[in-house]
Amino acid sequence: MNSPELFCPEFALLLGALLSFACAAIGTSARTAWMVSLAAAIIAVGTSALALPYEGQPFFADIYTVDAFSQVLKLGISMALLFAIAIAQRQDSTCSQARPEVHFFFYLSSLGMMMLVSATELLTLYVALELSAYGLYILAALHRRERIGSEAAAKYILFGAAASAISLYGISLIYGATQTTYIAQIASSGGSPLLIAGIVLTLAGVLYKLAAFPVHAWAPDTYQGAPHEASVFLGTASKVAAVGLLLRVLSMAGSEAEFLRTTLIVVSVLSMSVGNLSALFQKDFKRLLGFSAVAHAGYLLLGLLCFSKLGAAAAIFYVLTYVPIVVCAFLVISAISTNGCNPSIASLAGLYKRSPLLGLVLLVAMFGLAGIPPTPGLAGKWFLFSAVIENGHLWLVLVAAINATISLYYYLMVVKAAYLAPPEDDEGEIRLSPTYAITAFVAIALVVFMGFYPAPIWTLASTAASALF
Amino acid sequence: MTLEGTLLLALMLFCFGIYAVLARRNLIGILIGVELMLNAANINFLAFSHFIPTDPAVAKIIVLVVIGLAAAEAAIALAIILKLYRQRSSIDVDAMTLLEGTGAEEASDE
Amino acid sequence: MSSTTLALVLLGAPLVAFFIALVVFRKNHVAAMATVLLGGATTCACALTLLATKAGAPAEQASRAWLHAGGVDIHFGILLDGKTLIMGAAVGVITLCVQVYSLSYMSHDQGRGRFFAFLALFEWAMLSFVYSPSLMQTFVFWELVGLASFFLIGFWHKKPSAIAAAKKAFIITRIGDVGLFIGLILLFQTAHTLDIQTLNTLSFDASRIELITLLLFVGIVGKSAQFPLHTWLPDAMEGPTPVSALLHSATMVAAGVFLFARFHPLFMQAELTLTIVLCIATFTAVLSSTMAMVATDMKRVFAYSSISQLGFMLMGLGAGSLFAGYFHLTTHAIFKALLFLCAGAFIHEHGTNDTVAIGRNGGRNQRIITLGLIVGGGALAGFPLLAGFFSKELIIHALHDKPLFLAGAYLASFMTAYYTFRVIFLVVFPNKDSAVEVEEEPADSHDDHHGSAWPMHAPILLLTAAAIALGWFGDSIATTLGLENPPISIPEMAPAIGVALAGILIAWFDFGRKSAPQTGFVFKIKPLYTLFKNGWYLDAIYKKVFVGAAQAVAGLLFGTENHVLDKASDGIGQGTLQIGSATTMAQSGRLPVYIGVAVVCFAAVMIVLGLEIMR
Amino acid sequence: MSDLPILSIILFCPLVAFVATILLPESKATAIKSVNAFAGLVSLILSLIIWSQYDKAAGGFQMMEDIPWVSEIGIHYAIGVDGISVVLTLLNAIVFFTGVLSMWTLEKRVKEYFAFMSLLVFGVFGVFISLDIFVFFFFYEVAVLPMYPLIAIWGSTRKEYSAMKLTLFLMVGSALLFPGLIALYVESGGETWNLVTLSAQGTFSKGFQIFIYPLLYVGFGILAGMWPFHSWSPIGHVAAPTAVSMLHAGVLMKLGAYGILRIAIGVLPLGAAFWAPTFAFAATVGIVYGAFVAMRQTDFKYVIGFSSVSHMGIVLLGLNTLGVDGTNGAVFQMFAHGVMTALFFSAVGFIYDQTHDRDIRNFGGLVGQIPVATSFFIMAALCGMGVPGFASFWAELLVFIAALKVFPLMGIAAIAGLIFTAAYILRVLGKAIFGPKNPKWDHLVEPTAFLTIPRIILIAVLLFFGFVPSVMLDMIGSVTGGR
Repeated sequence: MNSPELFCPEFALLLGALLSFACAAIGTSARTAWMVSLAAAIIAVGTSALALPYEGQPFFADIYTVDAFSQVLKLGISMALLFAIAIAQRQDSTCSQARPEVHFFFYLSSLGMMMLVSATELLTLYVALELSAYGLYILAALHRRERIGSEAAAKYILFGAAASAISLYGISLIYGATQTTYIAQIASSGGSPLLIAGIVLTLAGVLYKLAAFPVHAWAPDTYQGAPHEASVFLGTASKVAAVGLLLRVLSMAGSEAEFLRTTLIVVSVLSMSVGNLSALFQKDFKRLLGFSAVAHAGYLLLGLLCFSKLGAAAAIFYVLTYVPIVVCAFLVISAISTNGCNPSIASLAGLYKRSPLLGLVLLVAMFGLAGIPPTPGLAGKWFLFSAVIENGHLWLVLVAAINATISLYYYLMVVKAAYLAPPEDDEGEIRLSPTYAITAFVAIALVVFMGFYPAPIWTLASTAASALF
Repeated sequence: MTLEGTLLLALMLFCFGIYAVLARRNLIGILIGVELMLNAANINFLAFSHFIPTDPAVAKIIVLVVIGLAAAEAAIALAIILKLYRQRSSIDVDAMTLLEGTGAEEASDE
Repeated sequence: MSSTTLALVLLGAPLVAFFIALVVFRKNHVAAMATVLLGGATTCACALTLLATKAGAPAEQASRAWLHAGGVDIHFGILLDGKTLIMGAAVGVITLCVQVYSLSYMSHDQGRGRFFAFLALFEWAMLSFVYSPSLMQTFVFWELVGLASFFLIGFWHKKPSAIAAAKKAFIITRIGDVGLFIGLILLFQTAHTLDIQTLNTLSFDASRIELITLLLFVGIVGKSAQFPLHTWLPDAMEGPTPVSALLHSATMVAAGVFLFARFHPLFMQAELTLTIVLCIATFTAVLSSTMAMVATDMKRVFAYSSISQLGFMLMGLGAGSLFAGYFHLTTHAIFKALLFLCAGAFIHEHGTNDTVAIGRNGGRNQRIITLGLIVGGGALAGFPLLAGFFSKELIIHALHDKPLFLAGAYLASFMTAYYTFRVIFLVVFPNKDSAVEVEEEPADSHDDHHGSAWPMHAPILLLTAAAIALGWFGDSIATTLGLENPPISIPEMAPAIGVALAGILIAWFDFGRKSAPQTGFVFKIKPLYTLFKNGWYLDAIYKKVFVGAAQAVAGLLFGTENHVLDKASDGIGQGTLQIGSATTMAQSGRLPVYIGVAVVCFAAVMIVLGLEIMR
Repeated sequence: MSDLPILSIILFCPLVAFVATILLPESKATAIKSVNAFAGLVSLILSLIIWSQYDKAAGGFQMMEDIPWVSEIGIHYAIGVDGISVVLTLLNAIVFFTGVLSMWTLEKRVKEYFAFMSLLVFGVFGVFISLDIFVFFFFYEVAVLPMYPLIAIWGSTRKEYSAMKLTLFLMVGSALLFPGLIALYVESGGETWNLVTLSAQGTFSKGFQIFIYPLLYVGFGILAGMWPFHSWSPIGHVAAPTAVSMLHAGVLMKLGAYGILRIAIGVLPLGAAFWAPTFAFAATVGIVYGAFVAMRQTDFKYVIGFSSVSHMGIVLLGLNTLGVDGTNGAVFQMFAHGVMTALFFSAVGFIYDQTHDRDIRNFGGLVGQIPVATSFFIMAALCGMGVPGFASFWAELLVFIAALKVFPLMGIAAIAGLIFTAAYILRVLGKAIFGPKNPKWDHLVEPTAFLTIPRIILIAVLLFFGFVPSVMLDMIGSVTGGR
């Protein structure tokens, strides 16, 4: 199949981007812009779902591949987008003049991400990488409290630019080693030290997107300083895209994966350890989630470093289930945030009483991140660990599992704050808007369903993985 | 010029770029460092394309696209730096430490 | 009714009575007491019928598998042979006597319903123990009599001393139980059966049987209060006197001896064990007699005497004479129960345990009780022609070729006669002018809420009669057991009689004659007196050494738990948090540092890659 | 009847209660309690039906259900029971039902309490009946985590610290289990997680078994209160509210022992044989150590907590003998200890609810003040001492028989532990239950008839199996082959 309809999820996003740009341009209210955007996002999710079985190459041969792998991740990206836009209904932390405009950047960035997971040629990949990043850079700067917003954005973009420059340098080495930019050709070219060096350097930008050590340091700062809906988008869609990107990049190594694997093992262990250990002391909830994102990047890498179908499938499964879990966490943040202040852990006090539903959402989120059933966190870890052990790294699983134990501490501290401490006197009940309530129910339902019955998602993930291996 | 020589030149440029990124306290200085790194990569592309017989169009297209992307990136970065400058009257990287540690200090801001 | 059914009724009645009394009639004392009494009477009747009908008949056994799992095969049932029939009848009769007696003795106690319930529990456990055909069943009920003993000693649970005594009794006997338990398991591993009759026909590897019998004997030492585990029994006198009469003299403490008699053939195979048994039994008999000579508390005197008499029984059994030991077991059960019931009657009337005080307060005016005391005491002392005389003669006869132990037996029986008649003389011939001090004055408020007299007098009279008569039934008991009653010539008896009479004479000199000082000769030798009075300091030593050691170990482990194990896990947690705090600080907010870390890491990877390539 | 998926029904019984609890408004406390009590009753009845339907003569796993769950990597919702699971299912149902009744007077955040509790019970049922390693672990984690809120919210005495400590300890156990369990799957060829298949002989090489076994044993052992990783347990007991203590000691610790039996020993017999002396030693130390430490405690619940360490040591010792008798005894002890400890905590909880004091030294002569309530405690104490007539006597007997045969010295040490067990239990009885009255507590009232029901059930169970142990051992024996 070789026709424009292969490109339809991207078209849907493009449409959304245009519509929301139009809304921003003609100066509609934030609410109208949100509704338009939400509608477009629903369409995008629908199209992505419809486009799941598509396969083919809509443009020049081998530049842009539509296959099960890309389509599954695109669905994940569009779901993340939809959730982020749903959460953007409140926009408590976004500076007021930018409120109608965030949607455009969402769409732009998601478009970049979708292209990212389909790109099978290095230049396309690099362009998509940049495209997905630009929107995020701007989103990060839109916090209502401008000092932290612009600082977060400045750190994000400068670090990001440096990382992508390193990546580009790496790409140039890959090009030098293989005289081609097509991933498929590179993979079959037979390895050389230069190629490996190139891939390692390319990882800089890729790991940056994933927020993995050693290019992780932006994550907590940016999560904290960005508006809530930007943080959730950053934490979900970006992670999904990063997994896709990473799998594509690593596939270039072909049979010469041993050095990369060793590198990635170190990266993975350090990511989860640094992420989890640093999260132990956080007081700001969003910052805590930033570190938790670093730790989860470490878990995801476990699957990726296996260079096996099981590993890839496990990583895709993990990241797909990770989306609604993180959404749950940010939903709570956005719902209880007042005057653009980031909620601290302590400010969760009495949440169970102020809003039982939010309490439950938070519980699901924390259990999900910690990998406690009946959330899919357990199944996700289980699959990842299975892949790693299949690869023969028993001790790595032990390290990861102990890390999960450490992480439980701070997740439980959050639960404790929400469930044990009585509410402050002046804080009354939290009223949720219908959108938030529906989002909460959908997210919980998704999480619990996937927790009890992971089979459908696993089927998706494993189909996706079999497109690569 | 040999391939090795050109690559070495690019590497040096790349290292200068990194040095600028790390050592400059001015945000714009850092941005320039990044540009240097990008251009180092560009030189690499051209060098490989020149010295190794292959389709010469590829490298040129890449370089052109990258230049475009770099410009766009610089635009966004400058916009953000400008915003930062408006609030703090400073673009010193050492002043950007509002977000750090446990995140507890954030509450005392403003 | 077949004898098996009869035995089932016999065993079932007290159990049913126990449950009904404890659960159903929890608030209705009279009904509870009546139920238990009914059960006791049924049991007693059954036991006597069984004795009458089955005596001399071949042993009969009925059992059913209770537990069959893996290599373990446990049968519960009934064994009817001479030993069980006699012991069962004794238990049945004495229990009924004690129950009747308690009607009056406990008539005003708040918890008398519960008391009777526990008596029924005890009776059930004891009889199930006695009639047991397998060692497993024996052990189960061995434990349960211990439990009943715990509750009955601690019956007055508000008295800290009673609770302490109950605790002590339970724990010390449990030390013995552990030995028995291990012995039981070893025996099972060796013989693959616990059936008593089968076991007794087997012969074992010599070292194995020594070990097993020794372990069994550890259990016996605990239950029958032999040195070194005898210290619980005197303290057990904290319980109500009927309990002392039933459990701690007549029946429960005799369980150990009964067990020995049960496995007599096994013990006979173990030379070394027998020697140890004899040593311990003789030593115990002498040891506890010395303590009895100086005790002022009437119940304590009898308690020490129980220990000593149990030692006698074991001496007889250990010397190889099953009949001697068993006969003494039977007679002792009767006359010691009698003595305790008498002591209880005195205590009940005068509100004191002190023998001297009871005498001065007019103890001898209770004629029937005093008669019981004299007859029982005489039997205990081995006064010719009373029950204890015959059985003791048999034991001494059995020891004739073991001069050392024989000497011990003479010494012990001399002291027995002395301390027994000391009690009798103090009650019968009180001397208000003597210098002896009363340790516990009679209770002032002479409360008149004593129950009617007959429930106390009837059992005492019955037992008095038995104590006089039982000695003459040696032959029939021997027949029932399937043994011979060896004839003993008068000259053989002479030394023992002489020793006993000498003891009585000296007691007369010290306590009985007019203007007797009423302080014994031992009292004049201070060091000995102090030693005996304090029970040879064994209690103190145990407390210091064993209890102290256990406490010390507990303290050590307690400290380990709190300061090592607990701290270790907390320490790991704290350490993790410390590292976390460091990594948190590393997130300094400074962009050049962030990028620098990344650059350094990538540079490092590239260098490693370079080295890898060069290799 | 046999067509009904009875195991699934009993499994989802508490889950239905959970959902109902979530949906009911907080204000309808009685309705919430009734729903849970009803679920408890239903699962109790169902577990009795399972008991009666299980064909002991046929043995093996029965009432199996097998539905592909994540079929691509061989995960099946495979459930089934053998004699051991039947016993433990019954135990869980008993403790669930009596636990709900014991908390009838709860007033604080009723809805959440029962939600977490039913979730926990759901997990426990799942563990006992699952035949697939993933499903097993899934339920295992479901069962463990609700402990945190249950203790941290409704507990007492350093509750937050204790809850966190408990959870982290158990998660460290899980961290060991992760690699251990998954390695089984991978090593066997990555086809199946089914326990029955994996237990087949010759699946794993000896070297592999010896390598993996300690991971599994210690991982599960932590939950079973294995010395020296037990310190979470007494602390957790002390902090937990009554019914949670009941579930924790009564059922949750059994999950660990069950895991050892079913997975560690069941799948890796050669590894078990290699490590048995080491772990038997640890178990023996636990028996004696627990008893000694209990001797010095002043808090009722600490005493019981350390008694659990000691009694679970007996279970672990039995398991490590790897023989029929030892296994029989261990499973029996799991059951007996579960019921007994539930009774213990139920009795102590009743006293604590009224007095808000658990210091043994502050009590005395309680039997004179509240004879009925204390009689429950006395019953549990007798069972704890291993007095014949109570279930644990037989259990301990079997374990000791096996231990003395396989590890004579440890067996003797363990049996000698009985003395110290008696010492610490009698110490509590002597100080708090008997002795002179403390007039401070004269106002205490006896439990209402309703509150006595759960305790009476527990006592009845203990006595029933104490008098008729063959009922239990026939069931267990259908697995161990010792009938």
